[in-house]
Amino acid sequence: MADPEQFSAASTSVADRLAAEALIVDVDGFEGPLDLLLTLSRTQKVDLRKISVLGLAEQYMAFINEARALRIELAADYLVMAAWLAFLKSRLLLPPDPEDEGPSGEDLAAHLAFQLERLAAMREAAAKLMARDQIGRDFFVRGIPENVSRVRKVTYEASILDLMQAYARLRTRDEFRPYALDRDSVYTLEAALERMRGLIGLAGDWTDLERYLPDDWSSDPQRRRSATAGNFAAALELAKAGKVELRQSDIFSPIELRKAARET
Amino acid sequence: MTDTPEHQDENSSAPLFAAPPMAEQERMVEAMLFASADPLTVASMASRMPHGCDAAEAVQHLRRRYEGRGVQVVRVGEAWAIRTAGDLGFLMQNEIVETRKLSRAAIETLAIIAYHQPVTRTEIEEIRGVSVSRGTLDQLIELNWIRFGRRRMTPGRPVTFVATPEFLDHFGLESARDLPGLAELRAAGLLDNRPPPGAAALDAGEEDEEADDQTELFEEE
Amino acid sequence: MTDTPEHQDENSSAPLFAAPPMAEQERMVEAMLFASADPLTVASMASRMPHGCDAAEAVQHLRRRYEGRGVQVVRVGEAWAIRTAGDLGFLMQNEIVETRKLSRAAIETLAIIAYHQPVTRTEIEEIRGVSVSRGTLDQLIELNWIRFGRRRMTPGRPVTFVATPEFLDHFGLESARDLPGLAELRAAGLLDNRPPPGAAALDAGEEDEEADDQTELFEEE
Repeated sequence: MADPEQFSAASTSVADRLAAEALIVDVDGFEGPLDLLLTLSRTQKVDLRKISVLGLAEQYMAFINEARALRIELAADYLVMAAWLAFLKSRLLLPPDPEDEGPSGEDLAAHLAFQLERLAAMREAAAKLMARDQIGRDFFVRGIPENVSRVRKVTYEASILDLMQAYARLRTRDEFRPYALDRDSVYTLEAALERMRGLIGLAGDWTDLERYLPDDWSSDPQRRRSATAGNFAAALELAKAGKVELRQSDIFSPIELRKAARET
Repeated sequence: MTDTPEHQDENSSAPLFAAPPMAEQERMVEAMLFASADPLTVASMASRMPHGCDAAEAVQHLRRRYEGRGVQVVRVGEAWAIRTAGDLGFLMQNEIVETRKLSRAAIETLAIIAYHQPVTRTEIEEIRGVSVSRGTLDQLIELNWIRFGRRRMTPGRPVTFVATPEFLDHFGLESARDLPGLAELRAAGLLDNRPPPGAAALDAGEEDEEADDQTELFEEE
Repeated sequence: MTDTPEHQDENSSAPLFAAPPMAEQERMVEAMLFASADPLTVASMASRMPHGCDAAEAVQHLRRRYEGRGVQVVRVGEAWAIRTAGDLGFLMQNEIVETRKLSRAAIETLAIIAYHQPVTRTEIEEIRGVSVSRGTLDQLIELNWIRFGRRRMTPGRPVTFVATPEFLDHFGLESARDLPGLAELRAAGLLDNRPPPGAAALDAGEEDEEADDQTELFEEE
């Protein structure tokens, strides 16, 4: 526990005292007690890692006392720090109390030294940062930037089947029957085959099998189911005959067909 | 390369000795032209450069250095500037492509034009049974699928619309004559509705309702 | 595939639909970087270039080409930019942007955030030994040098602060790893979050403080 530095620190030199008094005038210039401690520690003229925390505590309390004597208003946190340093000092000087579970004086002192060193290091880092070449001062960006225009290009999609169906719809408007329930809701393979044969030549590229559903068979679920089955069977027949090609990218994904390339 | 201009202030009266090497002057001109918000004249560059520099010559060196590059040193009136090479203008825009389905009005109008060209607006409206909005035609014109044809030699000399080669190209047709006729459409099952009894009654005021039904039929997915 | 730039045909022996030659890609990157005042990511450049281009490689070529020139291709975080060479700042008196002088508190706070990021306000205050005024952080946020980071997953979920790419750009840093003296500070343990001794022992009414201390224990800076 015996701190060899305590003797030198206890007898703070006159020069240090004068320096401390000079600081008082500038009390507003400090950014809090830690800043003041850091400034005081400079007077020890040693590496911050080897600083005498006890000596520093005494310097600080001397500063506070001086300020009080001069009736200078001190912010509360300066006084809190003074109280804490007094506590630290007693811990450093008195033999450890075995009943006390709290941190030892050395631990507290080491942490304070760490805080001071860290603050000093960050100050130095800040200075190095500000000394770097800076944009708009030492190096420069493009003076005539060009704006990248965002072009939103909309492409409209319509297939020839859409086109033909639209036309057919128009031409048969007068005879159009939106909903017709036939006696039998069965769409035969023959009917599907006949209809599809006529259509496959018209749609050039891959087309969803569903699009071949006859118009009036797609609204009623029952008729739609029948027509889908008929269409599917017809598609298989046509594929077997080499008239169409079928593809399906994944299970349950749409089945697509197109006219088989005859040349090859 | 790095001789700083400060070193030569004393004997600036003898520019021959003091001026930095031309390569260095070129760097200076390069940096100034890059950073300046406006084109710079040779005089204004020279005024910023150390004594004895020849800004005009440095610009010429720089101009040659950028020949064929992605940016160019160009003359703008009496001044100089760095500009993007003309052939790379396409990089200055970011294109977002969006695909949308053509509206029912547009596809019907397009179909009528394709089948009946040349056709006037009045005729289109007659066939569709509803008026054709200017926007629909504009959209089709913008898509380059229809264009104006000749005027009709009839009273009022109405303008006609025809389908374009781009239309044929988009729909994979060699000519508009390849479009299947009504008979073929019927044979293909596209016109397989049997006329319901009293269909004529459905004509006048029901455009909207009918439109909805048909939308459901044709424009799913 | 088909949107290859129109102008590369002279000496390109490459097949018609292949990516443009690297020299051409370099030109494109050059044009884009020259045109932008802000750094551009490789991805954003690639999105504007024809398919098959390797923007990352083109940037490397370009960077080498500009070594020692009046302007430089520099890395800024994940992005790239062209900036004038640092030694030529004296030519750019006209372009200097006067910035508001930062207070000592602001400069220190900025440095602490840059070196300790992500860092909470409490941690900043502990390092400086004083409370951080709202205005200081506001000013740094307004300058776009810091922004909010993720919240700490500790009681109270305090918000953290991190430095931005604009901060890197302003100080000419390639990444936060290039902060001056960073390695030494780390080696000296000065970037560790070291809790005050006995923090865990102070149990009773001090839940909050304890939580903060533990934050420091578990978050590796």
